[in-house]
Amino acid sequence: MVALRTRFLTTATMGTSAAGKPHEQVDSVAIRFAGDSGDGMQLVGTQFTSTTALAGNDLSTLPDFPAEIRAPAGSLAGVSGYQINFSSNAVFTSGDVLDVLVAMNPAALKRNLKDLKEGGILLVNSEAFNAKNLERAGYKENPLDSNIVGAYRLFKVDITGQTLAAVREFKLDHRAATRCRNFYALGIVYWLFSRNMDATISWIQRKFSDKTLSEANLAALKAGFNYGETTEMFDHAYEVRKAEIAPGKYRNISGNEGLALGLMAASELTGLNLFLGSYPITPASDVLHMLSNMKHMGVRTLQAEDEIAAVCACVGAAYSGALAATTTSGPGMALKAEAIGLAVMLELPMVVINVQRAGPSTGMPTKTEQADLLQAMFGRNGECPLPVLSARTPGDCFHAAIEAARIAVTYMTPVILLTDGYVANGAEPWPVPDVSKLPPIPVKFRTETEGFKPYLRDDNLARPWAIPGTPGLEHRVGGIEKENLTGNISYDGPNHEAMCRLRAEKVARVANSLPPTLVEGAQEGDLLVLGWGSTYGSIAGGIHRVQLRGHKVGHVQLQHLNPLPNDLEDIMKRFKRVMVPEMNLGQLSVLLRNRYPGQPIHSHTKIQGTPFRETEIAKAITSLLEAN
Amino acid sequence: MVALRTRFLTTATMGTSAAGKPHEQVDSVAIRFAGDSGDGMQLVGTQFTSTTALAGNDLSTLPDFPAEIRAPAGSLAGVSGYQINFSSNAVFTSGDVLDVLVAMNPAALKRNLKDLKEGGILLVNSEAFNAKNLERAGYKENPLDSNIVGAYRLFKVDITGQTLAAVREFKLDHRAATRCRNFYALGIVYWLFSRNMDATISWIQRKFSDKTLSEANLAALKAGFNYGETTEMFDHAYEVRKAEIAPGKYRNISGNEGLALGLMAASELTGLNLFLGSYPITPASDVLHMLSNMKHMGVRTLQAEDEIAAVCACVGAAYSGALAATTTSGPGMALKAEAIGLAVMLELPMVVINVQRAGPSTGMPTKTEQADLLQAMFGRNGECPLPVLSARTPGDCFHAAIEAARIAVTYMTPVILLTDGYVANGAEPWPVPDVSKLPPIPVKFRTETEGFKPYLRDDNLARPWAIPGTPGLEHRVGGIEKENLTGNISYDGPNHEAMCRLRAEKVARVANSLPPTLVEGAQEGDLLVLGWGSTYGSIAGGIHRVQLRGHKVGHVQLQHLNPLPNDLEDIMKRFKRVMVPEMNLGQLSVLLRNRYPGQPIHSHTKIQGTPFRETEIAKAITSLLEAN
Amino acid sequence: MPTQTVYPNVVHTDPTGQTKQEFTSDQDVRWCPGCGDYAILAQVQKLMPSLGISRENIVFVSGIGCSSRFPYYMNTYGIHSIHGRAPAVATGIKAVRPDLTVWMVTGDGDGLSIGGNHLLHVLRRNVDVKILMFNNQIYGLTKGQYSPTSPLGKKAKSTPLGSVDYPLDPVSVALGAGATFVARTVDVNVKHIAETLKRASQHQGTAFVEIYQNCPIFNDAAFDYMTDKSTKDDHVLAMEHGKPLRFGANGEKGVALDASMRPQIVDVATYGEDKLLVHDETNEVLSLIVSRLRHPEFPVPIGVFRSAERPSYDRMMNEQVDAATKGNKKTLQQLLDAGSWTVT
Amino acid sequence: MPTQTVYPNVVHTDPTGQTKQEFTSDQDVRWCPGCGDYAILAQVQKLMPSLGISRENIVFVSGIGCSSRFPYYMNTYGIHSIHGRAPAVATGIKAVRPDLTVWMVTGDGDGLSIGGNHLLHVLRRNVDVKILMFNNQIYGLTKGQYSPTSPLGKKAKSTPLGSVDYPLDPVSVALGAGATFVARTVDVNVKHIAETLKRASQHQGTAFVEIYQNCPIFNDAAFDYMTDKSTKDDHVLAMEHGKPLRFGANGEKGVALDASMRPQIVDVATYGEDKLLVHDETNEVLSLIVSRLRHPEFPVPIGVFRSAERPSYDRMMNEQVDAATKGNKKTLQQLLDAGSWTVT
Ligand SMILES: Cc1ncc(C[n+]2csc(CCOP(=O)(O)OP(=O)(O)O)c2C)c(N)n1
Ligand SMILES: Cc1ncc(C[n+]2csc(CCOP(=O)(O)OP(=O)(O)O)c2C)c(N)n1
Ligand code: SF4
Ligand code: SF4
Ligand SMILES: [Mg+2]
Ligand SMILES: [Mg+2]
Repeated sequence: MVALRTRFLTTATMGTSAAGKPHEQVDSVAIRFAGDSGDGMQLVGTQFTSTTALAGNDLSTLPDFPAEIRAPAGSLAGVSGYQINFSSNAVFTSGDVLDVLVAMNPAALKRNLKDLKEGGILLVNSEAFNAKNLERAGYKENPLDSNIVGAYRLFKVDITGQTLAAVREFKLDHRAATRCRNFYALGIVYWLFSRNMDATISWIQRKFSDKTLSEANLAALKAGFNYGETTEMFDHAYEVRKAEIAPGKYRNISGNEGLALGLMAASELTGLNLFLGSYPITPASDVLHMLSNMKHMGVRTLQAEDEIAAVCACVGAAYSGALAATTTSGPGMALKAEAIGLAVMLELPMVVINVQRAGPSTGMPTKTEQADLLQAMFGRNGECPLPVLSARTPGDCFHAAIEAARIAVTYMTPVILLTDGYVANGAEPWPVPDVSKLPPIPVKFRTETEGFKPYLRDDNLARPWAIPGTPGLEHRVGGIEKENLTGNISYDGPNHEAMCRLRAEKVARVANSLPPTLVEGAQEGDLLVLGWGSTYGSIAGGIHRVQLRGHKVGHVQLQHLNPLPNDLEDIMKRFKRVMVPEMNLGQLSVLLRNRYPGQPIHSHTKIQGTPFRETEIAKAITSLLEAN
Repeated sequence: MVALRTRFLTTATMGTSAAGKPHEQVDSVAIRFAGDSGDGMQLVGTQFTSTTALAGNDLSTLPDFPAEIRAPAGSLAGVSGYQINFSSNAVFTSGDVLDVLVAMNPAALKRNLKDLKEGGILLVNSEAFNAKNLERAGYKENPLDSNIVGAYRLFKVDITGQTLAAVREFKLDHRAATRCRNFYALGIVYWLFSRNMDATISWIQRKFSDKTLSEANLAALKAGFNYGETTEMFDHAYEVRKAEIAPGKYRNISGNEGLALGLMAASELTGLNLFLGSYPITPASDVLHMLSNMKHMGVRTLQAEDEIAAVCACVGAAYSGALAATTTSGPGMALKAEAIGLAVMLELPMVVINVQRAGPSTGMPTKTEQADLLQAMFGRNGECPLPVLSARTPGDCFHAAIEAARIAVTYMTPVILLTDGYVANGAEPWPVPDVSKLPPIPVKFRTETEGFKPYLRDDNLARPWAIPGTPGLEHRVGGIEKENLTGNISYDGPNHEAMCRLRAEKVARVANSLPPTLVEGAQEGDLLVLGWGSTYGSIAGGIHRVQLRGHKVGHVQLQHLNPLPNDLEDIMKRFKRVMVPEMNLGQLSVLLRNRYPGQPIHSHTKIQGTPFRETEIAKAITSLLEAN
Repeated sequence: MPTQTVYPNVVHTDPTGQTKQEFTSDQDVRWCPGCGDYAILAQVQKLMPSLGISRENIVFVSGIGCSSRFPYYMNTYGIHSIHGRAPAVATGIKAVRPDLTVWMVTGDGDGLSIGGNHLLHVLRRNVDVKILMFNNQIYGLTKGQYSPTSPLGKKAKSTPLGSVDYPLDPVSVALGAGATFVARTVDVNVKHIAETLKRASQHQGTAFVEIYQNCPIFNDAAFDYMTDKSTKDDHVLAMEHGKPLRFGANGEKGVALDASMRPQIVDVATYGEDKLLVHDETNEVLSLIVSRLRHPEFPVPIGVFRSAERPSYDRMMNEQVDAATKGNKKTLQQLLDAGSWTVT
Repeated sequence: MPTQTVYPNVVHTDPTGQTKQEFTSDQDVRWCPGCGDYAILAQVQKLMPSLGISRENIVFVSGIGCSSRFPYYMNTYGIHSIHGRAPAVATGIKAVRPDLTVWMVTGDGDGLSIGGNHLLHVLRRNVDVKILMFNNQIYGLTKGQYSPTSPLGKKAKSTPLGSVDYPLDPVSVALGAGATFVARTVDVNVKHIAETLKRASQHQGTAFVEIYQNCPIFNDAAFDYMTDKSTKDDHVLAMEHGKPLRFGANGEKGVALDASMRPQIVDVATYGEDKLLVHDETNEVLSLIVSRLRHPEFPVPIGVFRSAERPSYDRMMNEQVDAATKGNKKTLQQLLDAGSWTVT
């Protein structure tokens, strides 16, 4: 994680490829495959990722889906991209700037060229740069003939034509034949990075039930690889050596997969049946899809009529003894507010997951953002406190889901877990945990009738979970203020005050169950960078860059946003300054300034629907340190 | 307002009543009529209020409705109360402790006795203290015979019996005859405070279309008065002299009336049709009722199917050129969040009124609270800023509604106005404004097609209001992020950041249109008490009490909570300390600490469903000052 | 990861011999004197012991409104949820606990104003919940605004000049949603309530029962025409499965379709009983025709409009899960391991 | 305070001579190639000039979904609102601006899942809005989950083992809500769309039109049985007012009620045309019976199920306001002064 990192093409050791062409060793590469929605870019991206993981690189990926379902072919709105950053050292994010851009058509070039670094490799499908596509992309003249591409190392390949030639023998119709071209492009890139294609070859063989199609795609893949090897265009290939990765079992995981698996693990650890009530919404829907596919694991999913019904069904399920969860994004979260308030009042456990997207209102559904933190904290009527968590990486989503469930059932409270589009769709290699070693989460339903009171609390201030089917514990709960202990309706003023403060105190006590906060980098010194959620990689990468220059910079990435960790104030005090980068207009800062009035907080914000770049963080840190 | 005030029975000047009994002059009296829901307490309360206002006292009133629709007769849940605080000096609140309690039955006694001050007058309907009623109220023995009432000046009157006797001649059935007893009680109280009964007499004559009923009630009223005059029980009456009130036209106004009238005034001042989309909810429903009764004034009201539909209808109405408003309380506010976000995105003017009640969840619908401030600020997904206002008194609701409308149409934004159950149901004499002197609110619909862009902004950063029916300005708006100026859909990152900051800046600029903030009391010194909304009276009264002791205490009651006034920081700096009393767990404090990080904020909170007492504020101030 | 038992492994009590008293909670009932809700409560409390289900296996769910206070008065499990959302809460219960018996109480506002959509969906899904909609054609708890079932022109707090919205008919809405059991009864007819609730309790799937209920405070006498001795015979049509549609003091009137397929009231003696419509709870066409008989043109039908069999959502959902888990050999660890590689 | 004119006092343009082109906005249409939405858009754009209403007086309102992108493509006023809420937005527009012509576009998810309640209420109120529900029996925009109109057992993203919810039928729901105009058409039958939209545009009050629409990406061929040349004759029943219900290549089949009042398919030649059901848009009984004819047992009816006259909500509301303001002499000042006294 803190290993030295050098960028592609800066460190170079030359070797020779098997087939004779020299290959250059580089430390780190960021590549993006971009094309039309129909071009299969997500597919080749994930193939390249698997191969790269197997090759032992550290890596991080990010798909860039078009906002439109399927915009017209060749249009800017229809561009789909897949980015992967891989290295022989630690990888923090999916990459700031691209070393390689593969552009399957003019629109893909137009949308993505700005992210390619000067001198970077630009591989284009020259055939697609015809008059029609140029017009659709809004190019007046062919950029390949202009100095727009002058700053890059341009490789024009007639990918379509070459693919058609490669698959001719299979006699596919034109459309099917053309659709093999993504594998042709992948073949070229495999060659370029000296990759072993075995994994992809066997994937193609498994995947295509149609034998002809399977062979055609294989042919295209190999033809692309051979093209790289044999043409004069590329004078050498590159190689990114294995990273030093702790031994163990790894898999690729996206954040949404992490959530789905984490909820299932929580179900196993608590011994409770998992129930998901959800309503589809970008970018959260995949959690619903994945869990719906887990009926064989005993998971029950309800695609509700709307977000309100989804969370209300969770109220019913939680009351009845299930581990209830609901997943959504911003607008759906707004709709759930009233019912979450009910769950707070009923003191029922529930995991509410908001995979944040850019707002306000419908906003930019496919873009990432962290602007729902204050909504999570305060977006309900009345004093309505609940724990709020976040997840920093795709793999962390797994653990955050378990932690959310732990808090929910231990404290009998709904918990909000915030992830975002970046962490949800991004993927990384993840050390697979041994389920038998995960700490169990003890849950005991109340059965003793003796002394039972629905709102009598334990040491955690949690009330008993007494579920239907238990003789003698019949009781009614509701959203009206309740009398302390008995839970009967009460309009008594001092009782109300006591209950409000009890509910707040219960949530505050969650902090007592947290492990010491991890400070990465400097443990004291000039600056603490305090982040939360998916900015983890950008901040870590940014700090990594500046620490090279000798500054004492520490990093805390908060998982728990409410309550904040007990030791946070002490940690903050060990640093001269605290910088809080957020993909919003400064929401965690609001909470910090309220909680630690003395502490000077420097809010650093960006709200563009995309993650921070490591360099942006580095620059912000530097200018803050230099303002010293 | 800042006049010296002495309490009932402390300053006493003896005189003689017309009928011969001596009367004592007192400065200030707080009295509460309490009885069963069916006992007509609200009615005699409002009668007493009118008469008191006509007599020239300053006053403030507060009804206390039972939380239940109509709980069983004689039950604690069914107790209904009406409190009035009146004085020959300035009145700040409806009164901390009672000087007089009228209790029509045991339940009323039980619920209210705790508020009667030691030595206060306790007038009870002795007939109602029978075994059945005692049991319903949960009394094991008759409190009138115990030392429970020992600390008070108890007057037992067989009000039921006396009433029946008084109305016997009208031959009413028993039930109808009994129902006259509230007027009998009122008669006694009128005598006790040396009141002229003319207004009530003519009200009864107007109100009862049934002649017999009218005469029976008159007879009961007069009998009660005569009872006071003739019995031996009271040795003297009291008199509260006229207050020094600025000359002019006054009327009684409740907060909800203020809102309804204020919205109508805003309609007139803007020249826009008023549209109210609402869904009934306690304690906001009366605004809907009142405006529904204003069809003859051109007001259109829609009782929608739910709160979401209510605010969405406002979106449609605002887009079409109406002055759109929606009224609700906490749970309904939660439901409106998503659509308010849409209005923020569409930049359409709209007044959203939250008559706050005690939460969370269903909470205590009939009780007051201020715990929806942070919800108003942050209760939506994404960065979704909008102006937030509050009203301090019933009469101020009128002006706050106009101010909300002014901001909405001037800045093309939804505005949230927060009132609460206390100010909504409380009433006070209010100087009736001269409509012709209210400043007009200029609104110009865009009609020029030349240069029209839906999101081109004026100096206030407001976009043009171009409504259907205008040729050449056809345009589409929606909740997806929009391109600056054109309003077209845009997923561009920097554009999104620019739009987020523009929306925030627009709201921030509202501060430039605000008058200097009024500081009451000391202009600098030891302590600034900074409140918002309905705590105005309690704080003013509390400060009034401590200032007597020479402390330099200033008072700012914020109307504008977002943006905060530009001069607030300077004002805060003129005081050593800032205390922020709130009927929640410290919500304004969160905003202040965020906005003015250096400033030490002392949060003082109470969350019991009832307003602060003046003495509570005074005590808090004193202990803060003494902690110096 | 096999399906866990979500409820504690306790010995359930024997349901036989339960009494009405045992189903009565210790909370004071907080409805106005004379409220129609009392009669319904009494009938429900009376019905419960006869179901053969122990108290602990019954859950009452409601939204917000006078009617929705109902669960507090039942000594069973219960949730007094939020306005309009009871169907969703009930669905959540049945999804994870098909073993429980769930009853739901709602009002005309709770169920058809704010909660209309959830009602549609619980009905179409056919979740095994018994729904009682107390229809007083008014918002009681918020003190007297017109509701979606108030007649056109209704003068109430928010409509001083009369409402301009056409009412929804709960039975028609339910049939439109594809409900499998739809019935109507009226608060004062305790025998009829009892029978109707019994029928509802026997239905597998969603049973929807509209109960006309008098609100003496805010909408008094709304149903007098059909409860008043002097008028009720001519204004109430008590449907019986397999019987011709007859009404009137001596069943002298009947309902038939005229030549143009429009319902008409006929004199049975002259028209002939065999030409009357014969009620058939299982035939949607009949259910639909009778559902559109409306006062004052027609007598108001009470009884069961429709009763059809169809597996319930919760049953199918749980069968799907059970079938899938039965064959499953996968462990969570295996799921986690999917697609993994090992770094050495 | 008299009713103000809320719209600027401008000279409206002459609606005659408007072209389809003028109703086409400058935004690129963003549906997938082959999406059924294109055909509907084209028909709507073609219809508009014939309505005799200037562009500036027309508002298109929608919720969220592929279908709900519709307003962006119409060069009229328009609101692309939030998911499910378009009926409420449209109601707000008509409440204050009955002079405007409002069309609403929604999907099966937008209109019947999250927005079901608003749909019920706009229909029962009979607000003068033309509603087009694009029913592709799938959630398009969120990439392929089953919707409330997907058939039971539908395998889609969130139901890999098949859905266990019974679908809602939009036409039945609309009729259950008391809709005054209910019709169904299908994307590929452009002539039928055109006729149906024309009829809808002429209706005073809410016109509800369900349009079966193919989503080639996530639910391809869902309606092939009724659009495919080889099968459509046997699977589509084109209703015509006053005509017997016949279908088949040569109208050789018909629909009649059997003795037990259940619909059946009959051979016209042997059964006799005079015994077929005769469609009557104005008779609710007929509307209801045909609404329940469902594929595959029956052919799918297209055309107008019901068309009834009833004053619209917006008209009644505005008439009430107009009548009240007409007689009014009260000023705002007088209202403020009510109950006032003077301190001197
Ligand atoms: C979100 C929300 N909106 C509004 C209310 C206020 N409210 C409570 S009950 C009710 C209507 C009750 O009518 P109905 O369902 O017919 O029940 P009834 O009281 O007549 O039995 C309303 C509007 C609320 N509690 N919550
Ligand atoms: C509050 C909210 N919840 C969920 C979504 C996500 N969402 C957008 S469109 C849609 C369903 C679209 O289905 P349908 O209405 O049938 O339209 P189609 O795309 O099929 O035309 C959903 C679930 C949203 N935008 N807002
Ligand atoms: S208000 Fe009406 S419905 Fe509510 S409890 Fe009273 S009588 Fe019953
Ligand atoms: S996803 Fe389906 S409905 Fe949506 S645009 Fe594409 S084809 Fe049309
Ligand atoms: Mg009701
Ligand atoms: Mg759809």
